[in-house]
Amino acid sequence: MDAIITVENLQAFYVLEVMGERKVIKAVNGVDFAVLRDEVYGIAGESGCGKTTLLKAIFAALEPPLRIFEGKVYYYPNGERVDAFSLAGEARRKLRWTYISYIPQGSMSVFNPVKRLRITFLDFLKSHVGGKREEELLTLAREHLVRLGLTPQVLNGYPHQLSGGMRQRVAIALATLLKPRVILADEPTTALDVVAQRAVLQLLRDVQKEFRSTIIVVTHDMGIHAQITDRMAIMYAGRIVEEGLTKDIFARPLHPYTRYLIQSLPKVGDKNTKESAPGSPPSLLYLPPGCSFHPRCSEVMEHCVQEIPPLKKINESHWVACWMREG
Amino acid sequence: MNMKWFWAIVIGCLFISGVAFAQLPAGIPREETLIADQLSGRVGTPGNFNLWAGWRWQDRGIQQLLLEPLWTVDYATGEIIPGLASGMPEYNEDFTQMTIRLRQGVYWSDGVPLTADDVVYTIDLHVRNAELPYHGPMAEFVEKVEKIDDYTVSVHLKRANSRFHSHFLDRWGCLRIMPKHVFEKVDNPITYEFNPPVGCGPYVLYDYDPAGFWTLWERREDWDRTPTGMLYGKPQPKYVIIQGFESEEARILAQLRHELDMAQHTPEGLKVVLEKSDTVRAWRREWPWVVNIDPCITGIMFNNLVEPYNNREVRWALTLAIDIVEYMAIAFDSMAPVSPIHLPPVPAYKEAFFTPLEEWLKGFTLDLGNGETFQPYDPEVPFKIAESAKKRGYPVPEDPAMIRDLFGMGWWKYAPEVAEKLLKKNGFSRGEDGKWRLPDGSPWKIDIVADVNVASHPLRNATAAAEQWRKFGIEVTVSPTEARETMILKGEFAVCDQWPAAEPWGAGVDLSRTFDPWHSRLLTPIGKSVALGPGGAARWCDPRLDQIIGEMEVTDPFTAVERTKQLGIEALKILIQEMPTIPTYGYCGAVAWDEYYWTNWPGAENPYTQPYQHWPNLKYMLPFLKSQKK
Amino acid sequence: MEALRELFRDYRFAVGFVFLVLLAALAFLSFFSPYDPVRWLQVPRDEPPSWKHILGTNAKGQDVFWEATFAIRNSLVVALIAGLVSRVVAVLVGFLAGYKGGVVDRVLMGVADGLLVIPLFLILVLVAMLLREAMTIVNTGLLLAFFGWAWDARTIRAQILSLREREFTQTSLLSGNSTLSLVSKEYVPFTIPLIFSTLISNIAWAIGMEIVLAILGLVRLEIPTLGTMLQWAITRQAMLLGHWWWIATPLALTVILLVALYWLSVSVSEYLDPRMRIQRIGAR
Amino acid sequence: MRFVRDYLIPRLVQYVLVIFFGITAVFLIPRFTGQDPVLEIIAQIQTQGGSLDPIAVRKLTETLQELYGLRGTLWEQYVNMWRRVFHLDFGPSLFQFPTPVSELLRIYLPWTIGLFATSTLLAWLLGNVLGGIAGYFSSQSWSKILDAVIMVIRPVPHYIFGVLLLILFAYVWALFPAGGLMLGRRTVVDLRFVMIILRYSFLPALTLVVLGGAGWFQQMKLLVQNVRREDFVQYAQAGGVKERVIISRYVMRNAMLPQITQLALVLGQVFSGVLMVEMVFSYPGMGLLLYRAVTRGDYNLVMGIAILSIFTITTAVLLLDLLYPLLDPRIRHR
Repeated sequence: MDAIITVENLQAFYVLEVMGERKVIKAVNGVDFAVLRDEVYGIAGESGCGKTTLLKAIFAALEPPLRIFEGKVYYYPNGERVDAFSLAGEARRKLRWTYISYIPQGSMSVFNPVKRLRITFLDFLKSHVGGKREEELLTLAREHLVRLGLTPQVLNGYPHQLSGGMRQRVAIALATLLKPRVILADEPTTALDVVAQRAVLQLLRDVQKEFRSTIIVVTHDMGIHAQITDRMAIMYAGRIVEEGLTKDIFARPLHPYTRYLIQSLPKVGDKNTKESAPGSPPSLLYLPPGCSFHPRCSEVMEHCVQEIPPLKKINESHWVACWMREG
Repeated sequence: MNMKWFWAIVIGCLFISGVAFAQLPAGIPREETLIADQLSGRVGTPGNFNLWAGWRWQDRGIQQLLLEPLWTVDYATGEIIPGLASGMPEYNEDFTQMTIRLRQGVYWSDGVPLTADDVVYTIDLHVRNAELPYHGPMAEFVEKVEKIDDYTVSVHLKRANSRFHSHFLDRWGCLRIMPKHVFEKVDNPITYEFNPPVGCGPYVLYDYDPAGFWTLWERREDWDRTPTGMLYGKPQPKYVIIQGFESEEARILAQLRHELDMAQHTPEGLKVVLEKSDTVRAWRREWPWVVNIDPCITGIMFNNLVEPYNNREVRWALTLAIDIVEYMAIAFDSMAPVSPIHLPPVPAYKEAFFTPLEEWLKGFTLDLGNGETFQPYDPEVPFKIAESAKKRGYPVPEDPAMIRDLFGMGWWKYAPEVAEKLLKKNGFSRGEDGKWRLPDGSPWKIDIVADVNVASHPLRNATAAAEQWRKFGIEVTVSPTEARETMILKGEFAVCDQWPAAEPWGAGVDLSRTFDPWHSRLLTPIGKSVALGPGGAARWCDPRLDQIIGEMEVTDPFTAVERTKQLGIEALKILIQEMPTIPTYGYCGAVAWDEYYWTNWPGAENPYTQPYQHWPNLKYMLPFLKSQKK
Repeated sequence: MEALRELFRDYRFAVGFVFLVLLAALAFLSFFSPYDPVRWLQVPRDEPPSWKHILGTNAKGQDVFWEATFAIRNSLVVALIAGLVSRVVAVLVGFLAGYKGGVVDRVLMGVADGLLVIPLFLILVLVAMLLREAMTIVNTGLLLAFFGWAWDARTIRAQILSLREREFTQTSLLSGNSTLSLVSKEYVPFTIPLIFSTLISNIAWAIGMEIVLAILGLVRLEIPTLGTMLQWAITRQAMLLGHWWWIATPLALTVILLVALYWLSVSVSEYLDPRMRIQRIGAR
Repeated sequence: MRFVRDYLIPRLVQYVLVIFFGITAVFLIPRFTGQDPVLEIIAQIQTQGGSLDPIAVRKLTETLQELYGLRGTLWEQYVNMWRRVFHLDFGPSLFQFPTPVSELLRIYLPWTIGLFATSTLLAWLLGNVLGGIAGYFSSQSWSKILDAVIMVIRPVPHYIFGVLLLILFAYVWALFPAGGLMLGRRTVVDLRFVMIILRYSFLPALTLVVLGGAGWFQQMKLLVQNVRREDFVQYAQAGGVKERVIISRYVMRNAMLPQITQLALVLGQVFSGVLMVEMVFSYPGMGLLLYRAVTRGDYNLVMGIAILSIFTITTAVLLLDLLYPLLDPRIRHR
């Protein structure tokens, strides 16, 4: 197995002190998976299920109140295994953008609003590429944009002068500037219109082909997963409830939650109202006992209320955490 | 890192410079310099020394060091000191001609001799030029001024005036003699800046702050050709700096750092410097320290044109509602001498007026109506104040003579019940709440227009009076306002904290200066400005007083001493009967002298001259100072 | 009041609030004072703190503790009048200018700018001189209110401008709601935290300004406020004479009051910041 | 040219109107206080114990009123005032007669610029830089301690803070003068001259910088704490952009924007603090000059200073409005 990121029993919680009372939000609560080289891996789930936190943990961007309680995240730069959390500050900073990079959720405000984009690109480049003059770095940035099919003129503008779709594509260009091995994309198409969405997805696909990078896409939108991911995981209340090849999951969803997600997708010619899971995700502060999904599950059993179902292997590439699949 | 170094260097430089450079301008040795505080504060016209044209912050050294008047009053010794004049003025029989004889051998600081021509020029110019402040009296009285010889001038007056010389008698200002050779070359004596200034005093201008905080004077090489040098010898300090401070804290600290030799603080400030410094002394070496011979009386002023203060009995009722012992504790921490009459208790006046009046005061009776009478004078007041000060923990002397010296001769009794009778007799009444009502039934409210400076004597009086009258059941507010001066001069007040009477000369027996503002011809309606705030703003007059003032104008204060004195006593009796303003206590200057560089100050034990640094007489103190070469 | 409950989760808001309550309690105590705050020589003078006079006595013969209760009461009244009255003006002007725009906006903001560029202090001194004995607690507050609204009116206007751009204004107007109901239902809730935060800084400004006026002797000096207490202590040289209790009391009260207000204002500002809010909501 | 028609011209009209109304207000209000500058002068002489004959005083009053140009109706004086404004001649100071107002401004302005302008700018810079850094590292303990210290210092009145500094550094450790700058007409401008001025101005400047800076510090800290959570900052951090660059170019640069607007407006509101400092340290400056002018009814001087101040601030605000888009590219003129 040629893993590029492995996550082992990760528990990342937000710890808040409120009026002397300690409150723990279990955003990522025991997650295991591995992402392979040269694949597009998707993480799906409604908002508030912990998927953005999971991305942050993978990126090792741990700002209080987010804390890692257990588990590890490993990177594999140059083939050797590195513990992402125990990396020293400078070493981690160096791996950023060269090994692992990040496309933010909604590019609306990810660029310094008072500086031309050129400056922002240079800031990122200068922090990772030593010994080069400014013009050389600028040439590098221009070439990169051209390779991604974008006009280098955007560098002379201010972020607010770009359209939303364009800005998102520039953000992708910025994230991939140093040809990172892994690219984390957090809701890359949210808040974009359909045309822009398509362009952005195309660009992601191009990047993946061009640089043979691994991309981890996080989005609640199952349509995007269907379009670009090779493998995917479904998260619910801080846990992975199902993982498998994208085509398998869409063809044969095993977890009731996955089925809800898929059914909520609009289908061409379908005039019926979409059926979504009743209710909303539970508060991560007060998780229901047993399977977190049981209050919303139409097939709930007595057992579901008492015990948390483990992630069970169904076949070589398909895993699920549901008591219905037990035995 | 760069920033750190930058700051280290800046701070380092500041420290080093602090060690390397003293406070004074280059070339001025501290031990030969006297530094005195400027009472009137920062000079507003730093480059202009022409005090003939108007107010020029004259106590920046112009009057103390640069200029010499014909005569100067010293209230501490009770003398009149002839400066440019060689003796007292001489009047003819009917007071229509005055002769001035000049001291010979006096030179202006630019080397030109002083002669009768300067005096003639000065008076002549003032008669002719209507823009000069002293034009009024000169034009009114002078018919002709003529030079008899180089050192004799004769002034012919339009009508009899036995006090014409007082316009040349320096008591914090007078018409001083101008250097003719300087002014005759000037087109307009009003706009002329008189810089560099020329004078007959023992010092000349050396330098000054363009922003007006200080003026530096240098002793004349030919100090022996000035009246000061001739009279008292060589002034000891080679340099004198007169410096203004904007805050009392800065002044206190400057004195504690030995950067200020003579200062006038508040009594609290004086306590601080005495407590914190081993070398600072006050006028009196023991408690209560302050100068209590100042020729100024403080108190409360009524506007005698305003109801109900136009009523003598109301004014007396308010006087008797004051418990003077408490009043003094509030106003000045029991440190000042009280005065029942409209005169400050300076030595000369105690002898000439207080003592002769005392028997009369004891017998003085108020008519309360219904055949009731009341004798308000209380000679025990100084002893009561001494008792209260002792309770406060002050070291009060036991000697009765000393107690009367420190706390005054006596004051009016605290007699609220008598005050009540007087008020009820006049239709006042007490409401249900015990508060006083005016005769028309409305609540009696007194608003005392007051000084904004909490440390000043006026506001101290206002505060104490308000406190006493509140206790008596009147609603009193104190309104400190920067517009106080204007309001008082224009009469836009009912009660205020202005001096209750104009300051007398402080020497001799002539009290005309105090009584003149109350002549009926000067009575000014409300809304128009009176000529003189102290005393005059009370807008009161009395035909009996008019008569006395008229008689004084034709009585020579130098020759007819006994008559002058008698007239003064009669006038004071009228004031007491009428009580147009309430005199409370004599102004006290909290003078502090640092004995670090200079000693032999004119303290209470050796009052060879008046003690203030801002009075023109400073020049007569300087020859007596002893240097403590450090 | 969901907002309040959330704010109380912040220790700074809670502590600031408790400080304020304590100061208010102190002010309330003044009603039970055994001494008349205006009168002199009520107790022995210049005594250091003791059981009998827990904060000592001053040179006027007043008990510093009881004097302080009146001072804090009067200062709070000045500050509250200044703060609340100027809030009414600032909110009206801000809403009107922001909502109406155009000429109304130009004129109102012109007036506000005019007030901002005139050396305010000059006007305050002049008016204080005019009012003289009328410089009572209430009038001092009103005077400060009159000059304290301009900056905040600008801030509120800016907020309204940004709200106007938002979607719900259009929707609300299209769906036939009246302007009044729009303003009261949609704008007011959004601007209340902002108004509160400007109120707090305005109160702090008013307290400071009252002290300046008092030190210059431009208010009625016999009425105890934090400013006049400081003024008497300064002019009677409490600091250099070592009567620290006299000057330290009003100073400490001023500092405590302003620290409490600062904490409230910081807390409210953070609360206003949407990102912080999400974090708090997450904790629900 | 839409910019000129729709923005520049209305803005200029507003500028002129604000100046016009400001000056008119400053002309009118002093005349309602009932302060008579002539009487103030006379009272000054009398209160100090000066001797002035009653006849002399009456004559003097009339002469001075003539000289001061206080005769004539309010309207005539008003028209006259504008004529003077356009000739940049404010007449003589009434209380410091006959010194011309322009002469006083010439003497005091350099001091005010030297102390007040410098320390205001320094306070602004230091407050913002420190506040920015403390806000960025707000979870560090030194930042919390600094915040607490500043929180306690800031409410201390200028007068008391100044006196405390005086006691500490001019008495307990006599490092600095207690006041009284001994530089006269004879002084030559050399290194010593500069050192003396620096030493003399240090404590007043320190008071203004500390108390002024404390305010900027608190505001900036708050702003930075907000900006720090902005996406672009977090993204730059995620991207491994060097921290120094993030603090200066991302956080401070953005948080600074509202502070710049404030700086222009705050210029008009600081007379009170400066006045207190000038009082404590006996420092020559416009604050004291203005205060004395106001309290003595010196209309000419009040007008001179107020016009100067209104003009400076209004122009500063106008310039800022026009230049602001350069600082913040998102803002375009309406």
